[in-house]
Amino acid sequence: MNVLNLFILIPVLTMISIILAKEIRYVRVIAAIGMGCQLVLAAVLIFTYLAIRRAGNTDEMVLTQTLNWFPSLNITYAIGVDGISVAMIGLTSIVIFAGIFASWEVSDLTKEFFVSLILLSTGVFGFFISLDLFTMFLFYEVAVIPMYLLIGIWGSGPKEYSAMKLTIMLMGGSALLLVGILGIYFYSASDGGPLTFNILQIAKVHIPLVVQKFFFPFTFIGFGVLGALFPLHTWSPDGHASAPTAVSMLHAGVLMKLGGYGCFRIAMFLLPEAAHEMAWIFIILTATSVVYGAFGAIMQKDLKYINAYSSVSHCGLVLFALLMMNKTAMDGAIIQMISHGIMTALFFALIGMIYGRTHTRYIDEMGGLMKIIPFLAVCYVIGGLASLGLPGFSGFVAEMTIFVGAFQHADTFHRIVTIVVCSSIVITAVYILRVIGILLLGPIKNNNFLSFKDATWFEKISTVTLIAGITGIGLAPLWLSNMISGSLSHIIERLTM
Amino acid sequence: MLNYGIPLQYFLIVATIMFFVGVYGFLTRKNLITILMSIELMLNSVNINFVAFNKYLYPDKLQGHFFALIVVAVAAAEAAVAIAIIINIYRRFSNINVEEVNEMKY
Amino acid sequence: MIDFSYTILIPLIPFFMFVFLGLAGWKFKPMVSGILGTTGLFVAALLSYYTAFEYFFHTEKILGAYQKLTGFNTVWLQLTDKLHIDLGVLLDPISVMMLVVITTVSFMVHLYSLGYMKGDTGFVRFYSFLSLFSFSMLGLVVATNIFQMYIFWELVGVSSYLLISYYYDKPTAVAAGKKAFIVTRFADLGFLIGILLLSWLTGTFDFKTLTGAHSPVITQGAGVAFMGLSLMTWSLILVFIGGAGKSAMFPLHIWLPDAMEGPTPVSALIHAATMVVAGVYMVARLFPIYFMAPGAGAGLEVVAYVGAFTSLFAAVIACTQFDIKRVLAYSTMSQIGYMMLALGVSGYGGHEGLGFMASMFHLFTHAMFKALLFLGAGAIIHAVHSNVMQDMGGLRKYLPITHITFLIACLTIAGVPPFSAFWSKDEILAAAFHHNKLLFLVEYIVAGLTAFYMFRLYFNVFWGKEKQYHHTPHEAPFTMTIPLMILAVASIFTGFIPFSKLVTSDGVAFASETEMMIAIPSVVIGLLGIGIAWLLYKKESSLPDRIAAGLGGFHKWAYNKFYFDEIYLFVTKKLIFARISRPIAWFDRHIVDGSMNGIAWVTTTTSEKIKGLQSGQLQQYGFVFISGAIILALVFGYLLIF
Amino acid sequence: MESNKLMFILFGAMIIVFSILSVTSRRILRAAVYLLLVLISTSGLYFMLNYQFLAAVQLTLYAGGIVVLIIFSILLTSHINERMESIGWKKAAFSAISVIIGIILCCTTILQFRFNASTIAAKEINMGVIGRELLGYSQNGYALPFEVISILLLAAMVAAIVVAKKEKAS
Amino acid sequence: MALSDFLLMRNELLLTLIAIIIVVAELAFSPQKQHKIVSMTLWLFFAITIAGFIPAAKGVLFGGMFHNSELTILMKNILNIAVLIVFIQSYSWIKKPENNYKIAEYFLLIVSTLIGMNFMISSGDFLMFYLGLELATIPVAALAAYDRYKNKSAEAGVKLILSSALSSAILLYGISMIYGSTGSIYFAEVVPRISSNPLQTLAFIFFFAGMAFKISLVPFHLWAADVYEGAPINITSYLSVVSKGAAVFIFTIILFTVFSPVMAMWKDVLYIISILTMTVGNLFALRQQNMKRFLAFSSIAQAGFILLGIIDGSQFGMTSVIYFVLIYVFSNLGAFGVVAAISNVTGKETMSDYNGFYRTNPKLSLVMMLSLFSLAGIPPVAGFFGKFFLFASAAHQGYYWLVFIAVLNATISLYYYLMPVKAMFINKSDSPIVFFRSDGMTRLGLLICVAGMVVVGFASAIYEYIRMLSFGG
Repeated sequence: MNVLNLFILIPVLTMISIILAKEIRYVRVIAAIGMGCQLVLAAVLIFTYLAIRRAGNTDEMVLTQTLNWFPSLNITYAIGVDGISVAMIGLTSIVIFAGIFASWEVSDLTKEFFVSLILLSTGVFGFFISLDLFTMFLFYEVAVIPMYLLIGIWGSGPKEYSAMKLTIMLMGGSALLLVGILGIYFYSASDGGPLTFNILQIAKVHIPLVVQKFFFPFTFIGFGVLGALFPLHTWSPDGHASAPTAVSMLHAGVLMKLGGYGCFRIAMFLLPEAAHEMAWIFIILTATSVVYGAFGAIMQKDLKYINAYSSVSHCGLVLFALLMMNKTAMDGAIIQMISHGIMTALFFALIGMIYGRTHTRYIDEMGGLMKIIPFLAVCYVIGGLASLGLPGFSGFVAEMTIFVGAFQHADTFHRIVTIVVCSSIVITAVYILRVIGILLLGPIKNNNFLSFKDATWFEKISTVTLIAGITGIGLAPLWLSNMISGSLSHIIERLTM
Repeated sequence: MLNYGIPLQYFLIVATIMFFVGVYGFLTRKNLITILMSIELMLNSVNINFVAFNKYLYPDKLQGHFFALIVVAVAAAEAAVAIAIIINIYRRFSNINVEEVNEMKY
Repeated sequence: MIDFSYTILIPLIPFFMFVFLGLAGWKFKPMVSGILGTTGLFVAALLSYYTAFEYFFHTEKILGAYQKLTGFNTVWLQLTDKLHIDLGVLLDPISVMMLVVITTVSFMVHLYSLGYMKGDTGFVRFYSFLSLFSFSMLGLVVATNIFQMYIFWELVGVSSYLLISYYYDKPTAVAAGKKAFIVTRFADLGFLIGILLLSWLTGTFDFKTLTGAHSPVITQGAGVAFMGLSLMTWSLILVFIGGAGKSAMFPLHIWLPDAMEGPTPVSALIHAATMVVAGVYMVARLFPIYFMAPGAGAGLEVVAYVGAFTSLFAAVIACTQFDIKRVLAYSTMSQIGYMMLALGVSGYGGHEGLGFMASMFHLFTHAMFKALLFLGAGAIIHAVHSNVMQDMGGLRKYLPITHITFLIACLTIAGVPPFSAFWSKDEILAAAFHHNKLLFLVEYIVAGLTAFYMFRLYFNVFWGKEKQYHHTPHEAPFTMTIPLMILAVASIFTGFIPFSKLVTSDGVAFASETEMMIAIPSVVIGLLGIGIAWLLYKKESSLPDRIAAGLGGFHKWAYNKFYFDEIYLFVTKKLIFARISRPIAWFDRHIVDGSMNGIAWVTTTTSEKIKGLQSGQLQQYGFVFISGAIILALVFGYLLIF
Repeated sequence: MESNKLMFILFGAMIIVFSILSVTSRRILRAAVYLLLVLISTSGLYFMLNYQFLAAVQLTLYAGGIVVLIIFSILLTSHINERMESIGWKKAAFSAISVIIGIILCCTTILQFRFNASTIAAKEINMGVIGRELLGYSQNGYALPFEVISILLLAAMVAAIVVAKKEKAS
Repeated sequence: MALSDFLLMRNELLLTLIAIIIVVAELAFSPQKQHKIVSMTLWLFFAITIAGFIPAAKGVLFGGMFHNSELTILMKNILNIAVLIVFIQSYSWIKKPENNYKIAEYFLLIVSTLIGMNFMISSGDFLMFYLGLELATIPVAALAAYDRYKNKSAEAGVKLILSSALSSAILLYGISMIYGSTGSIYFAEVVPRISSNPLQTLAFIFFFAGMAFKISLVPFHLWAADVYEGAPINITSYLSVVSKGAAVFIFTIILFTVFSPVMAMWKDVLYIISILTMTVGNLFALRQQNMKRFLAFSSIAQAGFILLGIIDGSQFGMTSVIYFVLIYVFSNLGAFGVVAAISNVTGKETMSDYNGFYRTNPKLSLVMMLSLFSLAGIPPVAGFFGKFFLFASAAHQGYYWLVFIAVLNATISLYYYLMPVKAMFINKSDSPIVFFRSDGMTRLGLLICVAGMVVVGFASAIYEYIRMLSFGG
């Protein structure tokens, strides 16, 4: 059996076991074991993939499998991976693994919480392994909808409002996307072949430019909403602020990456000419996103808002880099997705842990946490440094790849925008250091805080896993970069067609 | 030979006017029973259409004729049920003013 | 050929120390960790000396020139087909010299800190950060390519941040760290864009390719592109902005005085001897391209003028300050200004490269005597628990070793022969004199000012009236005094190292002689400065205050550092925060988000408004029904013809 | 010929006038009577067209059955002399406009259309033919509708009962 | 007529047989034993539903008045299943003492309307179509007024019977014009003579209005909400699922066959109407607090989505429509089933009563959630597939802007479908509905719905089967 199927099967089995679990305390153990398996499996997949490539296989996708599903519409269950999806799967399994541990102490409706969480991750895994637009879309929606319950039930603050807003906006995005997908499908026979949902087959077809230009905005914006494309990002601050820890982690860490992934795997890859023609609009939007998000973060008082705006900025960078449409920039975009995924998950995990102790997320009400909970504080500093693009952490690798790649563009417009975007590294430093300064350093503001305990063992597992991810990529990025760029060449080839 | 000196359209126009007078009744009468009566007017006008068409245009078959016949029967059934329900309304609301039968709205 | 691959160990040893102490250091007694860190640096220092020895005396020269040797190189990240970021060790005269400087000073500081930081709660943290810094700085100087330099550039920045904010419960320290990081980060943006531009023009990051004397890449991007300068020039100016930030050149200097909030050994290591000269080092590293790229002369002009101005500016401020570390900080700025100026006025090759050589020479000597000054200041602070001159006086009795070493350092910086700085400063003045008389004049005045403010400091602290001390000041422990003595010796004798034979712009040795024309006046003005200081500060008197009052506005201006902090504060708080960031935050919440909520509002309001359609009136239903049918029939029967 | 025209004008006028009266009269019982007159006139038209059977059905079932039913229910629910409240002018006006537009629309449409007058000989209509067709099960046989309408009538009967009948003692 | 001819009509005949048995049983059983009719009918109906799946021949009876094909059998089977579920769900309600004296009537009326629908679907001419339609409508009015002692129920009855009479009058007028202009009432003979002259357009619009009334398309939908709210819940679910489903089937068939010559015209009509229907249905549904009324508007909006499939006018479109109706049966009945279960036990029908429901009755809440998700088109439940194919059908014709508006509407609809979910799962309540154990039949009914919602989506064989039987206009 194809190993990829396990990525769906394991979560499903985990969910079933959780539902059947007799006692609440088994629930999280089962979840941890299940997602642990998933993590191991992801590692296995990475090695398998690298081995396959080393063996000289240069197919666009490997480990493919196709099952007919709705034969009359040519809908198939088609799976397969390339370096990019392998990387994204790796990211997902790290984040969900850490997420399980970060939500170890969920006490209200525990079973339901873990089931929803794992259902969400099933959707994400499914999305990344799908090669068929239909199944991809299906998994996409599976990934989005549990969010509503997760935020609504286990969230905090104006959770109903945020949950609804998030769900509606994302579903609005998927509405656009649906139009795009249908358009692509019905023009997939432009060369006389059969209609198909299969990405690889569509990629061989030349869709007329007029058609491409009609559907490209639908598809790109559709995914862009999830990727926090300015000005459709506003679900993100509210959503993240209200979401429980693990959900913020998964959402910012993984779900937002679905947007970026979809943008190039579907919008740009399948509609390349339109992508070329219309990129400038989105380049301006994403560049705005990058700078705007960073500036927006400076003045926030709520930790989660800061991180949410920072996510807007970072995810904007992802889309920006994708639109640069050269190998290096896109390579950087993918690394940025992974890097930001882990990093922001770390942030949200830590914010959750801090909130669990202080019961406030307003930085003005906290101070001097370094003295009280040094472990978490140090982790936060590490996350912060990674976020501002310090070498040795993944953020730097990603950003530099993006900047260098984007700057290689022959067009002056692109280079000027790149310079604008570069300025975000300063602004990022400003808000990160501001938070660190106020939150962690300085004198202790509230003496009640003195009674806090530092991280528990499960919190340590959660954060250490993520930090390992950040530094692992940050110190030795070459293998990842090669894995991704190897797979990008097919896409670039089509984009520059 | 067949038109009796009267064009088909005359029948149709009479029927149409009758139909819309029925509609007018439906839209304006306050008493539920009068509304039902308006409906009977409409059904009746349709029957004139059927019969006239049948007679003038397709006299070789009796389709319109039988259609009208069936419509009469259906109208009777409909009226029976409607009246039963109206009486029920009368029991519940103590009157049968259509404007007061509006517990459910918006 | 000698295999230099072991040189990779020089940065790696501190790195492992950092990781080890960071993760496991808290398991040992603090002192054990400290000694471990110190030992690591000691080994690194020995390796550096060995490397220097091997490099300068045992490698083969080609055409009499020291070669750029790659001790170690590995591809870290492949960006494009041509561009790749490597990590490696590049050995050439300046990098080898820097290895020596860094490991020496760092080792001294490690050693010194064993005493100075004793008993501090964050002792282990301190050592692990010191190791991190040493690693980063070593990585920076041995960079084989400009991107590696940038990587370590960022890392030294963050280590500096961490060490400045070392006393993290002190708000001023936190603020100072933040300021240092952000200002340098801003400068780094210029550096980064410069790198992007440079690599785009030349298609390479590699220093060897970039700075090869006859490298074809140098001529890339020569055409005038923007505001009268070529792209290449712009890229070099942008890169220089990065250097200016790190080296606290005007107007990016504001972080350095504040950085004195960090522990004094840190100031000595990072903010005096090593990191702050990174900018100078970078310009030196790229010197060939600065000099040779067509039209890039403007870049060097910028370097020279910025350097000169900063040195004067900082010297003036230094004369007015009372915090001894701040005086030293401004002095550092001033001295780095010298180095920058020297690079700016330098030519390339042989005697033309005098400025280059002088700059490096001064960098070297400055590292020694400035580290000594800071460590001495640390010893003073250690003794009196205060930073401010007014709290000090007559300390020469209590701190004999400190006193002597401090005096040596002061004489050195004042340019009194035969102390080392005399030689190096003399070369700089000579280079400036041959290049640009105006710049020479500025530097000449600065030399006098330097002597004045240093001896103002010296007399205030060690002479003058004794103050009321909480407890009798006592001499520092030997772990602190030993480094002082070693550095004092170095300050005296390093001036005799024949730099023009070893570290030159093109690697070829040339003969340099002391130009009496310049040397004698400079010594004279130095002595003049000392003399004035002696008059004013030897005894407690009201004379200085009166002079200050006489200078009026200017003194106040200088005392307040020309209000640069206020300007920055205005720009950040009032402009960026209040005029950009806050409005954006507001805009996002109210306009962007508001329009999303507005859509929802419109929907629900419409829903509310049209509820009358469903009035519960049967006849209205009928009316809608009939009208609907009629309208549809009208539209499709008559208006739209099929 | 003339008599036919005359009859048509008579019946047509009666139909229109009485239907209008039927929907405007404020005395409900009179309205019912007007309805009855309309129905009778309609059956007159059927007679005129030689559809005697249908006319008879119209008279008995419609005029005789339904109207009587209606009159009973009127008696059950209203006072005989009760005058209904007048209707709001808005409602009347809107309805009238809509209805008039409808009439104009339908009439013009009908008048526009060219109906092809049949040249085929008319089918002889007598009770035999009607009976045969009503029970025929080939084309133009109406056995199936005939059966289905019986179900409909049964259902309608039950429906009326279920709404109207009183609860049994239980 | 041979015996085999009767086999073609087996569904109708068997249903008639049941009707007769019910009548006989009512007469035979003493008042105390009337409730036995319930299980009896259930079993009989179950048997019929199963029998429906026996393959039958294709054929035409009564000179073209009655058509039977695998497609019509499929449609009838779908309706049978729906009615079976309705019966199962009404088990506990009909057994309540206050309904004891009218049990037989309930079943008889439903069965007779079902007979009407079957004839309607199988009809080959306008007469049978009309008759079937009336047979399917008139008794329902009585059912709507079934709770005689409730004002709302009475009101629902009168609103339904009078508006349906109005609509059938208009429809008849349309049919009469079609007859007049084509000379036949047989579908097969009408087709070649249909063109888009004003009279036939007018006739079509009037005919369409009548059908739109049944399917509750805007602006012919206004009765629906009031009737749905007033009628007893099980009748409402019957109305919203079975009645509507049957009307959709025959509407599709007639459009695809009779009116295929004027397809361009009716596509435009449907274009406008579907946008109106979705939008208005959604906008009204947003504000509803009463669950039945809420579901009423939701089912209006759903009708708008169904039009997206019909508008395709091809085999694909018909497949999507039938497939969607099948899914809709399970989803809507699931939702109504839960509402009914709650209402039967507690009498509560308002959304705010549902606050905190999950914590007391998790299983019912989950069923409700799944049903609502299915209605909203959220995977992995079948509604997603149904909606997707509907959208695809419209896109098939290049109506991308229509699809766009539709998906936006689907997003709005998601908002209100989440409202009950929010009430049940998120909102806290001081006095939530206490835990109750619903009886076996209710649970069985819901189980079937859930199974249907899960299976129909993933089992593509069902879709392929429907596709095989469908045809294009």
